[in-house]
Amino acid sequence: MPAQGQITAAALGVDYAALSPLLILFVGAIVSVLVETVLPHHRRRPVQLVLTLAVVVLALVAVILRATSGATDVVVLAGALSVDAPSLFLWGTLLALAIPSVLLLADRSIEAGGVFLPDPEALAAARDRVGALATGGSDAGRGATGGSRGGSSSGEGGPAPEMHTEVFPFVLFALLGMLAFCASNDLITMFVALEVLSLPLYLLCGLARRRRLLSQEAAVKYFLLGAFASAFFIYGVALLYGYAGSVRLSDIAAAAAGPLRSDTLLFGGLALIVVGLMFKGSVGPFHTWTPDVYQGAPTPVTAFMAACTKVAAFGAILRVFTVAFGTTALEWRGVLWAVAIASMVIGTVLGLTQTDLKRMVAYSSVAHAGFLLIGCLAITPAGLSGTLFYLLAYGFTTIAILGLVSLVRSGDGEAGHLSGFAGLGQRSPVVAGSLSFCLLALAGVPLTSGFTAKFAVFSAGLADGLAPLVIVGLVCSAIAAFFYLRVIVLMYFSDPAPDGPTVSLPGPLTTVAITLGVAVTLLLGVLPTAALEWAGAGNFLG
Amino acid sequence: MSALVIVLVLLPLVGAVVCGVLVKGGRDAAAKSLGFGVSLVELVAVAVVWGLFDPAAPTRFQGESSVEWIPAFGVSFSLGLDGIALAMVALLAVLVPTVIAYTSFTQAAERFPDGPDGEPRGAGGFVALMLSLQGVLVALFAATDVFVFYVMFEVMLVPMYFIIGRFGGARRQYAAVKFFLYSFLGGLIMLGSVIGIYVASGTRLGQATFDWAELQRLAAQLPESTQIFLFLGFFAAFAIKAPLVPLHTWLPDAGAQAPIGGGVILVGVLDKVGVFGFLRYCLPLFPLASQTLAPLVLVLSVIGVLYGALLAAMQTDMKRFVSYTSIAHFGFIGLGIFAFSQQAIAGSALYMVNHGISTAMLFLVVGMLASRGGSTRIADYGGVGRIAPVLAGLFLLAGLTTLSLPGTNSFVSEFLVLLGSWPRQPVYTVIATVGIIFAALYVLWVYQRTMTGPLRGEAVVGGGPGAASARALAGGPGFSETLDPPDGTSTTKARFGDLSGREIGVLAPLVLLVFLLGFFPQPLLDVINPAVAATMSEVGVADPVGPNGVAR
Amino acid sequence: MNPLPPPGTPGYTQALIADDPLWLTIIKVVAVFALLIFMTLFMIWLERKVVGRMQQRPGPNWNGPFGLLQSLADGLKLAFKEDIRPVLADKVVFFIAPVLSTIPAFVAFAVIPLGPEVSIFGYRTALQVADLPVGILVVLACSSIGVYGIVLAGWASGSPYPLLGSLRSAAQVISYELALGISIIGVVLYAGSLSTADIVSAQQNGWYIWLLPVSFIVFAVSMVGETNRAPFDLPEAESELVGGFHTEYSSLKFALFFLAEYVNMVTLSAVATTLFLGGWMAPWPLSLIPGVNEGWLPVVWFISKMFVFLFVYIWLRGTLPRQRYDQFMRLGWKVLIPVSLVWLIAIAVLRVLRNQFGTISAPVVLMIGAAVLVVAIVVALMLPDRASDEDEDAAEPPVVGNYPVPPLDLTVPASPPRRRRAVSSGPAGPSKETAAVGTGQKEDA
Amino acid sequence: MPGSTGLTAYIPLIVMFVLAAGFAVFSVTSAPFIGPRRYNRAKLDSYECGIEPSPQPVVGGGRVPVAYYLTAMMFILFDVELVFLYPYVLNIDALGLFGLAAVLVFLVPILIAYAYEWRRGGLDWS
Amino acid sequence: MSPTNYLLLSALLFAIGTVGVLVRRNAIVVFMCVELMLNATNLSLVTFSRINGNLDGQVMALFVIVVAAAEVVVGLSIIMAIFRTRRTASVDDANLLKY
Repeated sequence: MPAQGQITAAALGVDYAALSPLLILFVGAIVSVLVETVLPHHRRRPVQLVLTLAVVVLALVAVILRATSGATDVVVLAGALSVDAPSLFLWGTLLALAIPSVLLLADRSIEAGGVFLPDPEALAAARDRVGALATGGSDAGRGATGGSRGGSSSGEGGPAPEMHTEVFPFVLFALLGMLAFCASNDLITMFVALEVLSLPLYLLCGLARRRRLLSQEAAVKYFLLGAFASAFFIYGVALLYGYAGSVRLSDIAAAAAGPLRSDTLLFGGLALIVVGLMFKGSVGPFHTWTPDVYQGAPTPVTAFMAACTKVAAFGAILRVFTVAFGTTALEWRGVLWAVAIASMVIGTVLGLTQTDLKRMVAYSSVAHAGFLLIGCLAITPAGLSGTLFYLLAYGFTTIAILGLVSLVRSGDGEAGHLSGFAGLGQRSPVVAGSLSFCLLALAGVPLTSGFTAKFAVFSAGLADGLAPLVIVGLVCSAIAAFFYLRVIVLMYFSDPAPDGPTVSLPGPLTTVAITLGVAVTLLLGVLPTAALEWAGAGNFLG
Repeated sequence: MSALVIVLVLLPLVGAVVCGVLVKGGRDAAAKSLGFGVSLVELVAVAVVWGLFDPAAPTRFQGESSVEWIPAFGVSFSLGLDGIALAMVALLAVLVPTVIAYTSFTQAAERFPDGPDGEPRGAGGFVALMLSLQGVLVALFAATDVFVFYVMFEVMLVPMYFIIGRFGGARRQYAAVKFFLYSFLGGLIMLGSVIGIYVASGTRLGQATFDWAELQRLAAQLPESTQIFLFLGFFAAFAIKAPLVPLHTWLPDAGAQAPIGGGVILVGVLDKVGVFGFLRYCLPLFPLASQTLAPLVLVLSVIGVLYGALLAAMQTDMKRFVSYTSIAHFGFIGLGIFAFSQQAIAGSALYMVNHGISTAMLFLVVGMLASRGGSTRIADYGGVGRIAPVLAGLFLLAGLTTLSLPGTNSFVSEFLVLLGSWPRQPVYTVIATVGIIFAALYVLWVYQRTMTGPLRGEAVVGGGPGAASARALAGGPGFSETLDPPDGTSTTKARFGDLSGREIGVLAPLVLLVFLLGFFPQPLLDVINPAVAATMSEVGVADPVGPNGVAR
Repeated sequence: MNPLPPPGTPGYTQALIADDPLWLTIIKVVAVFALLIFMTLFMIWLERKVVGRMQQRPGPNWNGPFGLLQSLADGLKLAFKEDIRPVLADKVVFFIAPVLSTIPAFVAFAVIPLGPEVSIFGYRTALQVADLPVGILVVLACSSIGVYGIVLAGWASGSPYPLLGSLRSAAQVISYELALGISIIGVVLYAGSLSTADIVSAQQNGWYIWLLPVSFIVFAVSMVGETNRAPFDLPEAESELVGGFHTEYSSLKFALFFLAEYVNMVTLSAVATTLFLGGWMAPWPLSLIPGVNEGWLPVVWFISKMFVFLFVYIWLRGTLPRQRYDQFMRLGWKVLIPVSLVWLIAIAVLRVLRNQFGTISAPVVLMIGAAVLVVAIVVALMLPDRASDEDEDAAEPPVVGNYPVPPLDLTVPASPPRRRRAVSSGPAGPSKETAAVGTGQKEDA
Repeated sequence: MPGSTGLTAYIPLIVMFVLAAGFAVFSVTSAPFIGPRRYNRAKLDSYECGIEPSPQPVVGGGRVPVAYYLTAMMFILFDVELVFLYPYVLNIDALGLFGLAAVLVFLVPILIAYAYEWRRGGLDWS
Repeated sequence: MSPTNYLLLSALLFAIGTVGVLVRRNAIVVFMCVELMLNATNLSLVTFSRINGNLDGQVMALFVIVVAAAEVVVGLSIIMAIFRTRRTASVDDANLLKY
């Protein structure tokens, strides 16, 4: 074969420095699978935990180094990925959010063996040990932990049974997909990344140890609807390919700006792509999976999913809107106004009627998706930085909330129902205080990150002429405040039910995760400057 | 002086944190004492600031300081006091120690709802919340950055929410949530305008900013249509907070369910934020819109005067009664502000202070009565004057200052408002004057029903709900007074007696202020007037009243 | 029409065949069809005869000379048997299944080159029905589609044995197809083309059986698995499944399955010949004779090579017992696939390295390949069969709590002896604990 | 160019298909007419070695053991792998070292996953 | 034959798949409908590739195939997990979905 056909790394634009976070995650995920393969069962969890955290931290360090080094924005891998300032911010956000998520996933203090399907034999063995101990007269110790009957939430009956450690490689792969998703510079890469991030999440959803059927049903639901949405996405990609002859975002923009072509293909493709993206971001009328999945999935997974998926999805939405369709914004923005309004209204109104805290968080996430969409629709640098900041703020708050929710437990697992939170302020002031704080952050009370974020997004929206959307957003925020307040009211002003759920003492992992979430929520509320500056550091690279 | 202003903000906040820690450690008594001490120190500090304040200074704000906060949004943490703000801060500084003293140290301190252990909640937590509220409010009044003002506007809801929700009456949850939601909704609407003016400043000044002075300069450039939208956003929040009539429904609930101390601050100071906002933000920032929309506000204010008075007269609950009187008074203040004359505005500003004092006094007296009888229903009391003459006398005094009897503090302000409003808005002024008559009616009627006549009412003589607290107060003067009716068929024995020394001590400073400001309001007016004059010039309306007090 | 590329270069045959008029195509198709039918009949006879000889008995010897017409007689007899369709069967699918399994068997043979360029009625053409740029993929595709016939046959019968047989068959075919596909990749790598004619012409200087011995072995083994032939005839294992997927079939439908199986054998033998034995080219000593690879003669070479494979088929059936299913799957998944994958990686790496860094002689290639293979196999064998029982999920505990769960026939693990003693000894106290532990067992699920 | 003949190269395949299909369909359709028809209830039941058939739920509704699903899933994964290998080996010389590296990056994770599957007993037929 | 016809066919298949997903309640059938949608997309991609005269579309179709395969694997494993929990291997019971 002639030599001119030779393809090299340089020709394809493999910039290892720019790609290093992705490469670290990829190698980490592979090694993680190897660990699963090679190590015996009882040694996997600590190794996996350390490995996963190390990989995530390393990738985060790589992102930060890249961001602070002032390296120029590049398009790498033959135009597949764009490593620009927003990408780096999103990557940093995702990786930072991944740390508390992983900690929550790995925790075993709340439930013996963690929330994931443990090995049944180890479980049986642990149960036997607990049983034997109970006979030995240590029942008082277990009685003290409250209503947690049996060995379910007390680990003192010997080493706790092991968890399914596959969650760690799943998380790493999902993260890899998310990173690629929000940095993809062409639609097919975006599609593949979408799947890489989705597939592990589908599986993670179905791994709950308790209420397994609910969890698995959530997984099926998430999977089928997710596959449905990604089918829409790829059909949209096909149409846009037909329109522009290329799936690179910048080429689509160029084609749209060029001579007249079939608008049917352009806007049909855009609509279908938007359906897929909105689904992932659980926006508006495409949210149907959100409540069920949030509720059914194991809570740490819900935390990971709620925080990180949203970041990735909105990162991609921002990029698609700005880079590929920025030139035609005037023509399609009206439709998305409706979507944003629908999302805000649906999230708030249905959120009012929820009695399960996780479902409530789900609907709240739908409402927040609407707010985020305001920032995305303002195709300005302010909109971009506002949305980015919002994602960071929202992610940490959500993780903290879900981490706190996982602490409140009744005899058969988490007490998701609102009534379980009655009087929490008296029984566990710290948990109740943190939860209140985070809920206020979701409501957008000043001095929390939620306020700063909302302010950033709304001001960007207003500056770009989205005044009606901003007004709807403000009204919805006010209505939504009602259901956040209801929880606070329950916690502080109601008397606890005598046989109500107990609050587990979180182990170090969960404690760190929750503390991180609350601290960032406060920090971004009081001193948001650094994050805001990073978020506004630059624009997309076409 | 700027350092002192910062101290004014930080001192109560630090005190609140320390008190909170003490309460957590179970040292309720220490928390109460410390809190009281902190509030006294704050009072002294305010006095020093007052002393340093120069009414003749050329600048609008004094003691200014500014720290960069969020440069990305052009936000800096800027503080500075003008006369009106200083008056409000001073009012707050007087009321907070009074309230803390009342709540913590008087025998009649109200019984807070039960805590988790079945015991009533101690007052330490209340004190901590009160101090934090004070800190936030001082920052709010002193803010010279719209963003900081907005943040404080929302944040002040949180301690108040917990004061009502944790320490309030039977329906405290409902009231607390209603209070929070109304205010929060208003705040969010205001947020829309805050963002709007921020964006407008970005497009017109080239650099988006929140600095009050910059935005005031912007006012000249903004077209009226924009001004109206932005004005309405601010107005909605302030009207809810003030409250103006259609948006007032949260106040009677909150006022009635809040603990007495909370009610004092809520009605006395916190609600003043609304009218303060009119003066500080609506008028200077949106002068054209203010003038265009003045009739709207005037109509609402006058309706408030009459409606509040009528409803006050019809109340059966004393705390709700106090709340409704306040609604009427806020109507007067609104009228004064939007009459656009030097006298009226000064009168309104003065009214803000005076109303705080008189309402506080009324609330405290009601609280003292209620702690004896265990009820706040008017119908549960009768002939209290016989067994508790001091209480009755102070109740009467509080009532008289509420109805603005000449010689009391409120008279001066009300007179100024009416005098200043007359030349520009004679119709509204006349209608509002009718409100004065109503005021006399409702105050005296309530006094007559509860304080005069023979001993009667469940709370006074029967086995009413206050039996337990009455026992605690046994031994007070007049407790054992027995009245033998002429026919000798029955013996009526009151269950409680007159005010204790401490209670009188709590009320004494307020009584002093009532008369001091009633006869000698000039020092306060001296402080207020420059700010009022500045506001007038910012609105750009000629003063219809000449320097000699005669209409041009 | 495109100008013909020079003979011997890739694509020559394609261009040649593309010029065929339709009548010539039809003639070729009919000829190939007839050849396959004939081969089937002959193979049945041959199989019975050879197996008979191996078992010291004469085999069919009644119909025609040496019993040669035995298969024909059998086929005719089948045609006159009753056509039964069970009541539970799915009517349409039961009808379609045999058709579906027959067609691909024939179609796959269309891409096999039987000989070089010849002249038929004055037309220059190649002895091949169709030469496609993706020729070898057609073979793979057809063998995959054939599975549908089997699966649907089992499914549509509405009967347990056929269903199990069809499932087994499907699992078997797909398992072995992987190894088959990977081994073909080796050939494609060296030939540089997917066209069968090009692959044959690429073997002018040496058959791939010598160059790619591992691929050949894997292919040969997978081939037997693909065709469901002994010792891998598990889908029709008479002793276990009565007859597998075609239990419920009778008459000509059954005959079609039978036909398809034998045609598949013939086809795969032809493919193996094409890929590894140089197709229609004469074997080594004969190839020295000039002219031996021209004209119609190569057909002879091709068919004789094919018969080598076919004989091995029969030989296997005559000598080897049927494998157990788990053994069979293990061979496929744990030996053939990893071996062929590692082998493929090895030859790809060598190929690239040789291109980049000069030549490496073929023996070295072979040696390295063999070494890698040995290492791979050793590693594979050293891995324990199963990590341990710890990952077994069979004993999953029941589902918790208040979520409605269908009643499950689960056994609660027996209480450990110590506690049982405690229960029996203490009348009041321990019984409470037992209750607690009991609920714990339920909730821990 | 090999592909220049376009779809005409497939005509022989279609002819072959038609012939085979004709033959098969003819066989299947003619069978009922050629053969005898002798009704017997037992003949129409599903065959279970002569014993009375146990009631079957529906057509093809038999239970499919889980292991078959597992095999199917594994097949899909590896088959897709093959899809990528065919184009690669055809262009192996043009793609050079980088192509090899890329393919190895593709293959090694698959092999690791395969090892994982192996260790976890996914390849054992139970 | 005009390539537009292929596009129409693809749109039709996609629509059929969409309707199937929305109408059917059996997890496996829904899943198959999704696969149908993906394959309809492939048809579009290849057709557009022909129309546009570049090979990107065909490459994308390959990607889609791979993704579809991965989806199949994940989907089947989730469905299998449900069957295991419910102690049944029958596909017919996969009627959990009531969305």
